[in-house]
Amino acid sequence: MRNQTATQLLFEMSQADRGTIVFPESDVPEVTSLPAIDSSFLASGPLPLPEIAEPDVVRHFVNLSTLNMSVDSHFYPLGSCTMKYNPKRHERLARLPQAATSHPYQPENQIQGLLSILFEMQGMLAEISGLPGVSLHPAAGAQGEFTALLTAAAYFKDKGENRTRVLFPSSAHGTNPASAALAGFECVQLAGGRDGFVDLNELKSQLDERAAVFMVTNPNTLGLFERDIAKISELLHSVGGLVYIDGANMNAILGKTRPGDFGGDMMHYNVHKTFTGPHGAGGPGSGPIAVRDFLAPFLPAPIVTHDAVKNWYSLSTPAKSIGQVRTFFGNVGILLRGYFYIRTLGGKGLREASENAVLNANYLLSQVKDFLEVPHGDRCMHEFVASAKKLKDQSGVTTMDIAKRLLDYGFHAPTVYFPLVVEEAMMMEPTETESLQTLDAFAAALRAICSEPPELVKGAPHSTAVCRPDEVNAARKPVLCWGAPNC
Amino acid sequence: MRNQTATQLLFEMSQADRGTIVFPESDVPEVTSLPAIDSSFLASGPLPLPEIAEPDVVRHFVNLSTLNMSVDSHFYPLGSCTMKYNPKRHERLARLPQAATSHPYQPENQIQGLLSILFEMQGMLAEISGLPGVSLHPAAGAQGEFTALLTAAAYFKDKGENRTRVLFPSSAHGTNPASAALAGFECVQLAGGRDGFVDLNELKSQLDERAAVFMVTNPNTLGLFERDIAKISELLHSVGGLVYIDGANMNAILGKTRPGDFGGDMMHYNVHKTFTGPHGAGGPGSGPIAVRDFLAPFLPAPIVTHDAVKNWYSLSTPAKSIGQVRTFFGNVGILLRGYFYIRTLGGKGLREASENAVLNANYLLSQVKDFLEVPHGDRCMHEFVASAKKLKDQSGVTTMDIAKRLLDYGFHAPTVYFPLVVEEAMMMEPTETESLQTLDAFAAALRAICSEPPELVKGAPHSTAVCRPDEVNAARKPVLCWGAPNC
Amino acid sequence: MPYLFDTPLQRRKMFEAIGIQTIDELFSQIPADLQMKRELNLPQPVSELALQQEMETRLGQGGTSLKTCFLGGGVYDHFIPAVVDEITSRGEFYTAYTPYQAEASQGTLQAFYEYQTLISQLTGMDVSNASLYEGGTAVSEAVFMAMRINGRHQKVAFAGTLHPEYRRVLETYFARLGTQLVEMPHTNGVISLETCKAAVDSETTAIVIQQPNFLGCIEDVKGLTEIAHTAGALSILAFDAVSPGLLKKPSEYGVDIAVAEGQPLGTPLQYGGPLLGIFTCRNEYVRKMPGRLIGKTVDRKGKDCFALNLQAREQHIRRDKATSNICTNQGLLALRTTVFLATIGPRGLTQMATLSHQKARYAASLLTSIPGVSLKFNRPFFREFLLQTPQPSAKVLAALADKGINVGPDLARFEMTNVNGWQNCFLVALTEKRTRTEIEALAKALKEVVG
Amino acid sequence: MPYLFDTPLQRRKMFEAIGIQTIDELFSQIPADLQMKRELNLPQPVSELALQQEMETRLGQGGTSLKTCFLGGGVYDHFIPAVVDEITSRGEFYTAYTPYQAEASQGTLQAFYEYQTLISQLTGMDVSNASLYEGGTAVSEAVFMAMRINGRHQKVAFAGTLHPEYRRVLETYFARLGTQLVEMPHTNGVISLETCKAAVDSETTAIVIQQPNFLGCIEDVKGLTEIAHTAGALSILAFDAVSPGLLKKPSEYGVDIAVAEGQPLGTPLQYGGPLLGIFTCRNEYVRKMPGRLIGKTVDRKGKDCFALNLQAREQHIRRDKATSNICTNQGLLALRTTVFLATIGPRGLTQMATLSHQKARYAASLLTSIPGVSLKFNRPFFREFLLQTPQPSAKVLAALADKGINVGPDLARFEMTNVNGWQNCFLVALTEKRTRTEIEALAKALKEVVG
Ligand SMILES: Cc1ncc(COP(=O)(O)O)c(C=O)c1O
Ligand SMILES: Cc1ncc(COP(=O)(O)O)c(C=O)c1O
Repeated sequence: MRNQTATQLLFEMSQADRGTIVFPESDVPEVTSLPAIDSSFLASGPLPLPEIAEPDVVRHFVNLSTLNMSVDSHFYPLGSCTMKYNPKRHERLARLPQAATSHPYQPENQIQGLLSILFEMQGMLAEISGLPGVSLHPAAGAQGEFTALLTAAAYFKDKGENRTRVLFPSSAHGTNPASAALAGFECVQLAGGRDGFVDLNELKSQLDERAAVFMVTNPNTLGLFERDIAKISELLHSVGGLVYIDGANMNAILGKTRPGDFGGDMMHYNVHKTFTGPHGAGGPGSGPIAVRDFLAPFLPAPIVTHDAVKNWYSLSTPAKSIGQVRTFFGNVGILLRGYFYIRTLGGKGLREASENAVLNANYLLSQVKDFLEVPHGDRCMHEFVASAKKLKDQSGVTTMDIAKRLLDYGFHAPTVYFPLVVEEAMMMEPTETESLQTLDAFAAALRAICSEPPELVKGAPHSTAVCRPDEVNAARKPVLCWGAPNC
Repeated sequence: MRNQTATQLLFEMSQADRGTIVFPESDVPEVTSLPAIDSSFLASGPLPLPEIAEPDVVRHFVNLSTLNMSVDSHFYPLGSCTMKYNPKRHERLARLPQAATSHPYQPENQIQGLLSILFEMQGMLAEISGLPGVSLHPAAGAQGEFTALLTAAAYFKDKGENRTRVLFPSSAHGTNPASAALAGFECVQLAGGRDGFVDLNELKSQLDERAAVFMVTNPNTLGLFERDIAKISELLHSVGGLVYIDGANMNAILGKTRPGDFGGDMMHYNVHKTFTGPHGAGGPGSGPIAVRDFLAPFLPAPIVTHDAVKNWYSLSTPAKSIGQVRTFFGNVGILLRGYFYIRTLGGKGLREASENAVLNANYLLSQVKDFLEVPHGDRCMHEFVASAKKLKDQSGVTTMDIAKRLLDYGFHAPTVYFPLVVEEAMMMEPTETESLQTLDAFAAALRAICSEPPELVKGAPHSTAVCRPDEVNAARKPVLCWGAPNC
Repeated sequence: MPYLFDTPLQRRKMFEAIGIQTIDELFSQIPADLQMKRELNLPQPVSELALQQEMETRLGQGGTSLKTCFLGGGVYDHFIPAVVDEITSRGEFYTAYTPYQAEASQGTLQAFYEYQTLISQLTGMDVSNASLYEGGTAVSEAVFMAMRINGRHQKVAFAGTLHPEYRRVLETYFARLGTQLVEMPHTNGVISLETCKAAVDSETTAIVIQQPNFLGCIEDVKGLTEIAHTAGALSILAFDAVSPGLLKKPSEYGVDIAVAEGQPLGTPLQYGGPLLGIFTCRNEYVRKMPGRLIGKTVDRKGKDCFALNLQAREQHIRRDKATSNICTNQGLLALRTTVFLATIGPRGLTQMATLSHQKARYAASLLTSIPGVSLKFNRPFFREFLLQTPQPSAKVLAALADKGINVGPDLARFEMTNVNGWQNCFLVALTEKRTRTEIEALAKALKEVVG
Repeated sequence: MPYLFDTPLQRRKMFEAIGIQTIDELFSQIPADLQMKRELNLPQPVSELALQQEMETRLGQGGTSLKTCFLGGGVYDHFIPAVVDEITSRGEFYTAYTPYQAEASQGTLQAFYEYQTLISQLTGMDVSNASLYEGGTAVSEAVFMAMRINGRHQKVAFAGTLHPEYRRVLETYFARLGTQLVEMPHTNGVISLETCKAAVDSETTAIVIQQPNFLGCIEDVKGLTEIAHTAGALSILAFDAVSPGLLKKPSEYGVDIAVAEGQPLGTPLQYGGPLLGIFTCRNEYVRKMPGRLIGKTVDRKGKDCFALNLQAREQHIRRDKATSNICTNQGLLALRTTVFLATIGPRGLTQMATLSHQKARYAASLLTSIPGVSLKFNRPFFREFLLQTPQPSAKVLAALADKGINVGPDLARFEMTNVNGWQNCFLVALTEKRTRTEIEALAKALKEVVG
């Protein structure tokens, strides 16, 4: 039932002179009294945008959408991404007038409702992290990292210290080093122990007065809780450094343990992961950060404060703020969805969510470990990393082949080849919003694939619109724009 | 990428004791002072409804939806159904508070906005039909027919006449006789001429003082304008009968000619066809009727009246009203979409819509007539009826086979085996909201199919989830309910 | 015009292919003297922006959104989870036609098969069709069906406690057919078995009763049904679609046909339309049923699938012998109810019914404690009750509306002379949405109005 | 909790499979002394109904919906056709992740490829990426990119007429890196070529200018760009995303990197986030670009298809050498803009820009006819202009807000000392949505306020 005509490129569907009128005629008189724009600044002609009638626009995108897998349509165990269900009620509530249509320069007295919610959100994120200073400002996790590192830098500068190095284990997500570099730090990567944990001796050997921040994801990207996290934090603090917790995996520990309690000084949340902000096929996200009290004065502006006497909410700038890392307050639309989620679950509900996320992950692990190697043991937190190395050695079937073949079975693939410390890595995060039936069906598919004829698996996917785009040649001469000379 | 687990039946997905809490706890105290319901009237236990968690409900229906063809996703040239684009702006506007949440027993002063729009709608439908008396009450076209016939009956009764017969050509839609029978009339079907038009002599021969109403679709179900319609009306009027125009095909003549002008006394609109009310996979519709002034006093209640002095809108009951044929005012949600459409196009736009509908139909006809027989000539109105009879005689490929094969090409099938007067009928109505590219692609597909190996076509569809459900055995022992003893 | 496709170039191409110079040639079929010589006299076309700005002023306020809604009488202000809107607004559902081509409509067909099953589970009845227009027409269609079953066309005995609009529809449908509509008058709010015995005889095709009835009272449906059956008549019940969450389901009373207005299960009020006609019956009557039916079957490869079933009953085949003239039905609303029930589940429905009941009892207790205000009938009720006040209800309700509270309908609206003192009586309906604060505000307001 | 799945029975099954008795065993990895001994101290869970009722009171009013919005300063109250919401609310788009598995993401990938092309058509620039966070970060990312291109890290020359929040972001990003941010002060509302010449030297990596600038005035971007180029610096332009509908597009000025806030093209205001960072540049710089890029390619069967391209630039491969740290970007908003531009087309964009311009001119003519009120700079503007009044703007705007009209921002909000009399200056922005009536109401109101 695929509709080929509708999935041509917009530009191929375009017909000159559609003559669609979109807006009303002007209802105001021409003004001649004011200086006019010099013709040398005016557009030479209309833009070369496509001309398509509304019905074909709709049909085009509706058909495109069906070429996607998504949480709404498929199991999506993409490790480290927490592809949990995005409650529809959030979408409805986010459309309420004050949420959807407030202008960032609107007077505070018109948006007290919104500000009060953002203020509550700051408090809730402080409670969940055990870190009192919260900024909702950063646009996503990566910007949260960057912002927190700038905050740390300002703190050290304020103390008259010049710390130049940021450290992280080799299992760290790419954004950690990238953010550190962006913030002007020297990056030091630790090999880490075989067992997947931070090697304390190695860490010690790298710690001195140059050490600014140690960035660690906890639970780490292998789905393991850094058992020595308290020690790690002691070590850092002993040399005057700080510990940054990458919160991408918070879905494993909500209400079970808190970064502030296990020694973290700073962290970011990914509201679009842990708190159901829809991923939107690549964003938007929201990456609020939480920090210890002594770091709070350096947080970016603006933050929401509440005058309990006047019961008045307003924006303010922390005393020694690093400034702004983006325009306006933050990704309010996503923050609200996170707020709705936390309000829906409450403390008990969040804990149960994490417990079920961990239960689902461990159950899935128990169902695959007999035919897929899981290098780091029989227990995990909310996700685990399997490896197809054995299979590859035996039959040549790689993690990528398995990932592609899963699509034929109606499942999205796990995260592949990350973390880099595991060969042929397959990082599986089922999340708590998947049923036992789905987990069983997925495990059965994996099992079947592992014993399918290699050539069948290596030829996968067979049921999708396309099969294995050539990325190598694509990178040699990139075609990034339709109709451009180079395209 | 089909997701098999998600498209099981809800009842197979159900798990006892999900324990989902949907509503808040009661916030009111128990009341003991009032008489309590006797236990003999209380439910014995909870209902056997399925228990499914919200995320799986969403995934279930999202996946089911992708098993449908629809106007939003595919070309849908279903003759007689006017599957034109359903503007998204209508859906947004229909969600406005007064439109979506008004209670039928709400005081008039709270819904003046809505009533004023319904009043305008009455006027616009009167203008488009050339018939001054309008009732927005009927729920769909068929109920419009029934209501109009009751109106006619009341009119005759009031005149002291006892007319018992309703006549219609054999090309009439099934609802015409069905509605006539429901209204207590005797049905007289006319064979009609070979050329597809009403045979005047045959009609004359059937007309006498028993004749109440002649029901005719114009343009008729062959896509031809009844050239003798004025004569037909004269004949009916000469024996004191009335002419009913089935307005299902109004999309061909908006602003070009009007039932009231070509001799119709009564008609119904299908707002869900001509005026873009979405078909909703089988409804809801809306079937307003328009009648001549002398029939207006008999229209059903309620209608909206306007007191120009007080500028006040209110509901009223015509003097000799037949009463109500349904509860409350009518299918307001659909009427509003029709209103939005008429407001968007205006008089000129409606005429252009009909012109383009007719243009598209004639163009499609011109592209298929060299390989598909079109028994009733090279010109049509908004639709035409082709026949696969020749093909069937030659290769055994039937209209049904072609219809099924079209699905493989990504097109919905035309209306098949209707009207009954054409063998192997294929009724094609492209509508005005389809582009030339789409029409060409569809014609090319039809052409290709007609020269494909018969066994390939007879085996179609090949790309759909299922192929040719067995309807014969299904009818022998119907399975209409999951889990029922007989299922 | 935003939906216009063909560009001048394309138009020329099409004209050539057809062999015409002007568009008018295509309309030459229409006799010249019948063609319009002028443009239709309609408002000038408006852009999406302008229309939206206009409609926001004309429809942006009102509805039940601003006032508190205690309105009942067949449709109610129940909560609708966001999931219902999300699913039913998918174009694949709402822009498809009736599922004639099964292979291109399995989504719709399975959803409607699930609807039929859910309604059977809700009612306990063997079979549900895929929907009728709304509750009122469902009642009349049920009577036609009863006539087809027992061949009695002379009489129908209907409860005086039936929704007055259902009654009007009955009268409109059967006036012409010479069928005698026998009213069973109520005794203190309900139909007594004696009254029923007296009304039903060997010419009666069916009794038509409502549970809870229009006055809010609970009828002895079982007893009345037995009387009908002994007289060889069928028992047709119009039930409150939410009631099976708390009360017995229709099948437990032994009725033959059970119908309902399905709006409370996931459909917005929309000023009373479109709604959902729920229609169910016993297995043995399935071939006499009106409306569309979806059946499970197998395809050529033996795969389970779904298709329209028993179409032989329908108008496009049986023509004037069809079991009904209905063609377009209420598909999208059947889908809404399917998603609604799947989302709230059995517990949700029980909660919904129980909360509505508890809040109704609380409201009644507060309101009847106001001097001069009393329950018209001192009987148990489900979620709606008839209140009597010293003043004419028209006045009372208007005064309450001015205080931002909508209550009713009042019996004066229907001139329900079959209830004495009807001018001073009105209904009060509760749903799970009404909060204690709102209920207490109502009590306070009514006190001010009548006091 | 509505999203909880496992039933007691299923739980037992899972416990057995894993080999545990209690859920706590799974958390034994967490040292006991680090585990929480109490429940998180958060509000009690609320049902969908209760949350909705609460939010309708807290968020149901306000926004730009009740007052008339003449607010500008980077984001604007433009019209968004219903099609945009309809498409972007499809779960297949908004609940998918970044298109890592190309075969399961062709819908997203093609849409983003179309986005990149549409943005190239809008700007005339060779390449667009698939989005950055928003306009402010896009400016800073552009400067980083310029440094990668010409290796100059010492100086950036930015216009004093740059959006003050863009400026703040620049300061935050580069404060630590010792890069010198050289302000080019404006002369009567724009940057003079002389000022630019004086500010740019062989250490300058790029100039950063805005068109129209924050004060509403139109800069000589071509001239400034030439100066930058002669000094071997790049020209970075932040442009108004709607302006190419009326004004020259960035490429026509010869700039090297053009960025914009994409919000006006189909994204609701949402109190300033999420927004859309538009980022474009010349072909030769593509491998130095930040952010994700979608490329057209062929699959194994030679079929055209789409996939992420040049990922080697990104953090998950290049780690600390990446061209940016951005991972999650603004996908859904890029989709909104894609659908928006496809829906309104070239004519629509021209109309949108022209209407905004005409209405701005009409508003300016009315407002400046009020005694004491004048254009701060007597220069041509696009759709936003800086007004000066006798009183402090903070007071004036508050008074207007009380009359139901929002205008601004005022320069006092940013302490923009680089404009003299800044305390009395504020911006007035117009879009196609503002009607003549609203504009005249504004003039009337302002007259009352200042008079
Ligand atoms: C472990 C980890 N850290 C950081 C990030 C970056 O977060 P974001 O994509 O929100 O910028 C991610 C997201 O992929 C992640 O998985
Ligand atoms: C010619 C004709 N008449 C009447 C009808 C019945 O209209 P409705 O389905 O709205 O009841 C139809 C719809 O299929 C039709 O095509």
